[in-house]
Amino acid sequence: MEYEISLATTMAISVLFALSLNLITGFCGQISLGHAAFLGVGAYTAGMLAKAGVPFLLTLPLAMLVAGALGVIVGFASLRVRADFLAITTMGVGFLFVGIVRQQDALGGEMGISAIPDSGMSKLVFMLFAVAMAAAAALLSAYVRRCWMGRVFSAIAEDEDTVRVMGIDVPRFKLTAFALGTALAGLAGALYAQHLKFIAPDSFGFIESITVLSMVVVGGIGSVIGVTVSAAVLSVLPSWFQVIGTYKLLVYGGLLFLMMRFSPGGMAALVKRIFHPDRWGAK
Amino acid sequence: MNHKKLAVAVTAALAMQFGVPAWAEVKIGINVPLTGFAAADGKSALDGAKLAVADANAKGGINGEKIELVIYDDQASPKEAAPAATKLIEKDKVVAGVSGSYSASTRAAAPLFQAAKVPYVVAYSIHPDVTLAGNYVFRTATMGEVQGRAGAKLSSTLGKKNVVLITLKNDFGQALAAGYKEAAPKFGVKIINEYEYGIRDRQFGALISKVKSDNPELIYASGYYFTAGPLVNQLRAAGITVPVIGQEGYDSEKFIEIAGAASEGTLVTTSLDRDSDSPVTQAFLKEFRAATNAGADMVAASTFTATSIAIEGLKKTGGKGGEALRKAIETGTFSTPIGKLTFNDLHEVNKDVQVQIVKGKAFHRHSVISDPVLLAPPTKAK
Amino acid sequence: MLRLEGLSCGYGLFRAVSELDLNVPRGTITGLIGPNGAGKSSTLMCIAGHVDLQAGQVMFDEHDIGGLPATERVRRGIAIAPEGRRLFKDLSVEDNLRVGGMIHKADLFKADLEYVLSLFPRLGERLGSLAATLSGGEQQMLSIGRALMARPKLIMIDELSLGLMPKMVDLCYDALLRLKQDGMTILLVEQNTDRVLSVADQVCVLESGRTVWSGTAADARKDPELAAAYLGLR
Amino acid sequence: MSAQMSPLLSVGAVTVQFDGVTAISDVSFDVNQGELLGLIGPNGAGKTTMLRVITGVVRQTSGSVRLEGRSLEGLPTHLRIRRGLALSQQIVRPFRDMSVIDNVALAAGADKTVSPVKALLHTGRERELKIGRDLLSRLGIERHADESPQIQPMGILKRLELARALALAPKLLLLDEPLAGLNSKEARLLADTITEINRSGTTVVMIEHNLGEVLRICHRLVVLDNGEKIAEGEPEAVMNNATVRAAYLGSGAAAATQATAGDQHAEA
Amino acid sequence: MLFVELIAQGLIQGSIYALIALGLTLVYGLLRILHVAHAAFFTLGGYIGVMVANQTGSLAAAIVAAMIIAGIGGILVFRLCYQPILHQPPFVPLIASIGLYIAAEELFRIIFGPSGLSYKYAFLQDQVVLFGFLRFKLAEIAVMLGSAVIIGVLSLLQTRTRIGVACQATVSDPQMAESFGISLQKVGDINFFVGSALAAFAGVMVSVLNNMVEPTMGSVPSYKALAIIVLGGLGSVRGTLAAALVLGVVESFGTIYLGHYLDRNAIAFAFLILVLMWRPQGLFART
Repeated sequence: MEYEISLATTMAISVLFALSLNLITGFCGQISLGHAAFLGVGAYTAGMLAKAGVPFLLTLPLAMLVAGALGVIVGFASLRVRADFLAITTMGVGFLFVGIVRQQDALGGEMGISAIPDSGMSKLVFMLFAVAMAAAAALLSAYVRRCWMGRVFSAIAEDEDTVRVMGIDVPRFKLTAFALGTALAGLAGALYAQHLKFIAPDSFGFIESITVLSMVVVGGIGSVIGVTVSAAVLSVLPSWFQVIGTYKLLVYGGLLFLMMRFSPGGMAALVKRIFHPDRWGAK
Repeated sequence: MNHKKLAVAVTAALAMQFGVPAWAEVKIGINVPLTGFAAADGKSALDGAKLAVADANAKGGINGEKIELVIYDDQASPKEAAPAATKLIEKDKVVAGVSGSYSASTRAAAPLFQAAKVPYVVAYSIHPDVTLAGNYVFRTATMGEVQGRAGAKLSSTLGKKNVVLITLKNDFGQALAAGYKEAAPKFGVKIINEYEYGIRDRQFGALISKVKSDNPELIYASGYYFTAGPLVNQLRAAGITVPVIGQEGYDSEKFIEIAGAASEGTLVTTSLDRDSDSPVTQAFLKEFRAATNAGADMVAASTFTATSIAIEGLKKTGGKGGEALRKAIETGTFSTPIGKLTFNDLHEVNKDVQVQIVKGKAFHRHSVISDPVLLAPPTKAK
Repeated sequence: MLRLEGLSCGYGLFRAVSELDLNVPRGTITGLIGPNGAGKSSTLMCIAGHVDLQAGQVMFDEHDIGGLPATERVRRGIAIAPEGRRLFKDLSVEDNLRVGGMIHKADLFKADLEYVLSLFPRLGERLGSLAATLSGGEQQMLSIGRALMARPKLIMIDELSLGLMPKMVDLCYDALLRLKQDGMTILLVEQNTDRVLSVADQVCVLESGRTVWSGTAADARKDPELAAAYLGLR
Repeated sequence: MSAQMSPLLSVGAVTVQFDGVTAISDVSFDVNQGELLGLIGPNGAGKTTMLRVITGVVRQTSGSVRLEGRSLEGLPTHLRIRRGLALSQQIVRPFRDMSVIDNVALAAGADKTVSPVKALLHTGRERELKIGRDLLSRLGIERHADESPQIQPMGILKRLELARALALAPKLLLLDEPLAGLNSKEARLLADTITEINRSGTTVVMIEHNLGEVLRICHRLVVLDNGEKIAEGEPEAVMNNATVRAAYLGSGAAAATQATAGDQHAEA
Repeated sequence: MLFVELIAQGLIQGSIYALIALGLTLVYGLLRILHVAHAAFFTLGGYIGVMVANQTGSLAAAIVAAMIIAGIGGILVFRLCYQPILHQPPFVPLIASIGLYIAAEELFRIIFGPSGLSYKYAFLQDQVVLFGFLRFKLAEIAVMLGSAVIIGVLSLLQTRTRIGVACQATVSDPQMAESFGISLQKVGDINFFVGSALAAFAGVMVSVLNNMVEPTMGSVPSYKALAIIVLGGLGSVRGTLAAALVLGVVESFGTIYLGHYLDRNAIAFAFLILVLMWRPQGLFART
């Protein structure tokens, strides 16, 4: 069972992480290629605090706070640059995070931090806890969608200039999206640190950012269910793919490409197309 | 090769699915980076491990039972290594584990093996935390700090005082640099400057210009053959002729191939002595070439060694894992291609450091650093 | 020469023009007028092949060209000086003209260039300048000149006088008349109704994507209702 | 009542320059409470730029804009809107991912979108949907309420744009070519709707090319040409102004226009 | 003296960046796609270069072969992978491109093995001393001169030939270019051919410099080139050139004087972020 429990924990953390990006990119339309930095901020904050003797459950809100605060700072960048420029700026933020952590001896530098004290929960309880957090994030996402904030977000995603002439303070809403999304990423990071008990800068680099973005896009950008499913599947795909061993990244990359090439709306669109073919046939 | 790998993996997966009884074969698990940036070392490691298994099986296996190697790719990433290790322990029910991977992934896997009480023999990852995971974890490699200290001693042996450090910015490079810096004062070696570079860097022009202006007597540069090859080549092209000391990361024929003529004279502190009289070493070198059509490198030798140690231990316990195997490895003395090995109380190896020099496009023995005090690995006490 | 039969066009699900009939006889100037958003520009862009043809036919020289790509239409002899001019801003005036003549052999360039410069001598002084640096009037001249370089049988000009000083408008209209003398067929979209009526042989009034009136320019002037509703108020 | 005395919006000596080119030069005018003001002029005269200065999208090089006597200087667009402006854009820009009614309801929820916290804490929108439906029916497009804007013809979209602006319950409604793209019947109907909106208390500034309708419904006109104000006053007087006719109508058409304009105005 | 050397080294690195980023700019200017998979042609160039050179013993043949094959590969990628998804929101081609790149990198590893290949012959490894103190490998000079010549010839072709002018016109306004008989597909083909061939040339040169090709050699260029084209103002050829050289020099000095605080990538991206916060449209964008 341990193996399944471990996989389920990984899945839950990935779902949480992907949903956090979905808030920013899917809901509010602000693309980010550096989201793993916030996973890292959360993981390092929680890891360092745990090593300093702070109880696990207390590390979570603190990790969220730190990640969210940094998220707001990066959010300011989104006020200055847009679209492709924003994509590359956030990518830069990711590299900057890894670059800075690497040089901090206090953070373990290149060596990372290991032997992070245990939460005291059994593996099963920790898994259930992680699943509960992911479920909470999914519920929060679903709620945000339904409340006024979600309406403003999707309007900003479509046409922020028009939102402005509707008297809405676009910058504050964007910053809120960044704060919420990055705080959730921080929570995912805290769980990640506790799950693996070992963190190093390379785990929060460009590849991780790309992976989480592809989870969101493959799931269907903005779709809570789609992103949840795709994050769950993509996160354990490499483990399932052990069977095809050396070909697994080839298949992964290929699938990513084929998905975009033949179903640009991701899984959500694919499912819709299968179940409501007539709606698409018209086009 | 790949088909064979595929077949093994498929068999493993099928075995898992259909619950083939565990006693049919003795299973040893290995995590190696088969994809991603470390794939080249992963391949060497896997070749070494497979050779060890094939050797043992040819000699009748363990009590007549065949040894099966269960292979999982960990991409040298902790995130992939953790589920791989759990799967080895839980699904494949391996009696022993081998790490043919880097420190990051090994550090994530080691506590899991420890918790499951499955002995885990680590081949070439050098981070101190690995063996701190607990008493089921063993390491055959000389730790980074130890090798760094050996490097400092070698520098002074060569009569060089002013040294520039070029450090690979990862745990391997930093551990080496730390050891070197720790020991340097003892030998009157002065570090006049230190530079760092990333594992993806291949162009060192700017750094070399600065090194040149430092005018050192010796360069201690950490790295792997794929970074060290271009680095040494570019150092020589820039007209820097002072000796370069590298470490076991250099220890691959690929280094000589990449650096070309510039590699001549490069010194390397490592575990594998190609000119060793030891029949075990010579047999390994020969068999490896026969099996893979390529020369063995340090990674292959270390992983071969780690796998062999697990197998030797299993022979003693009659295929039983757990505590029996742990004790067998703990107390055993092993004749391996990298020398006679015993483990200390922290399960680190006590061994000499081999110094190899590139001469005539091949590694040859330069000297052996034998200094039990200087080269003492950390113990539980420390 | 050009005949639109029941032309409907637009973007995606949006329909900009519905069932438009229009006949542009050879050697004439036809004016297409109507308020903002009436579908005049969409009509031109549809003829040029850039707006989806949703129904109807575009007949040119008695061939249906409705399904041809834009690149092919210019080869058949239709060139456009579009709304907003859309010059290649980073290219010099000369290179803009070169692109205009891209479908013809390079050795025709010189002669064609001379013809355009004889129409718009002003461009000759600016041959080396970047198109972006031209004044509004010069840009319009270049836009027309670029279209002429394609040696078209039909030239379509959108909003000829938009944003131009009156003197420039005069220059451009003089050029139109000379083109007509030289046998060119011209389809002109214009807000400045007065101007159109002064040169056009016939006009077609569009409103909200439909033709509301068509006939000769002289008739248009005489029709009081038309003048009141669409023309005079422009 | 005192509001009747002072103008609702006051534009004072506004000049706008882009890269050294003057788009608007020293233009001043007032908009009185309850007025329906037409801002007219040929293409490129600076009308849309003027509107953008008022909404704060473009910053004036010099001059001032005051709403109810308070300067709007330095306020970002959204705060100006919250002060009581609303803009119906020339190129309709509905949110295509939302239904028609959702578009209007979003605007009607101004009190809930004033801050992210408020927006997060409110889900219900019965009130906004009702306001939306009322507005849609007032503008005669309630039967399209639940459809996607993507499939609507221009006439509906223009009304949607207007409904969205009205949903902000503005003191001053700015309309940028509301009638463009409509046929004469549609234009007439929408112009009537605008009059009605104005009668029910909303002050309106309207940029429009359809002079027939402008002359029919506007109380007063401001005419821009080449970035300068060339006339201001009662429609009839303005249209008889020689400068306006020369710059704006072209010599030949002026006579016809004059007559027509007179007719139209008398009719209204 | 060190100062001059660092600048020279920065320019060498910068000209490699320029060669790679140029193709990316051509693609971006035309299609508005962040073509991450572009770096695969850099790697492909390296592999073809090594293999052809080891077979024929001629570096010139290797360069020509690498450029032609990569160029054709570029056209295929354009037609098969991008053309069908051009009208999707920008992240769709971006993710597709990333998927493509991952798959390509793996394909190189599976086909050519994980440990990479080296040249059998020593090409351009001789040393050259300039002005008495500047010392270069011949290959380094070749990279700089090669890049300068290629980029120079390219810009001549672009401004002096009808095809070049047609390409420029298409980038400036694709629809109008079509209206004058220029086929978008052909211009796309040309841009992808030229861009991929340039990347392949860079790949061969880098493989000569390092005497090594490896499956992952494109991973740094894959994102560094993105940073460069953004720095240069997205789609501006001249901006890209300048940004590549500037970044090369910034990195050259950065690794020496900031190396203890930030790694090379972080230096590059810190510079990028600073520039973008100051000029959100990039260093050299037209206003």
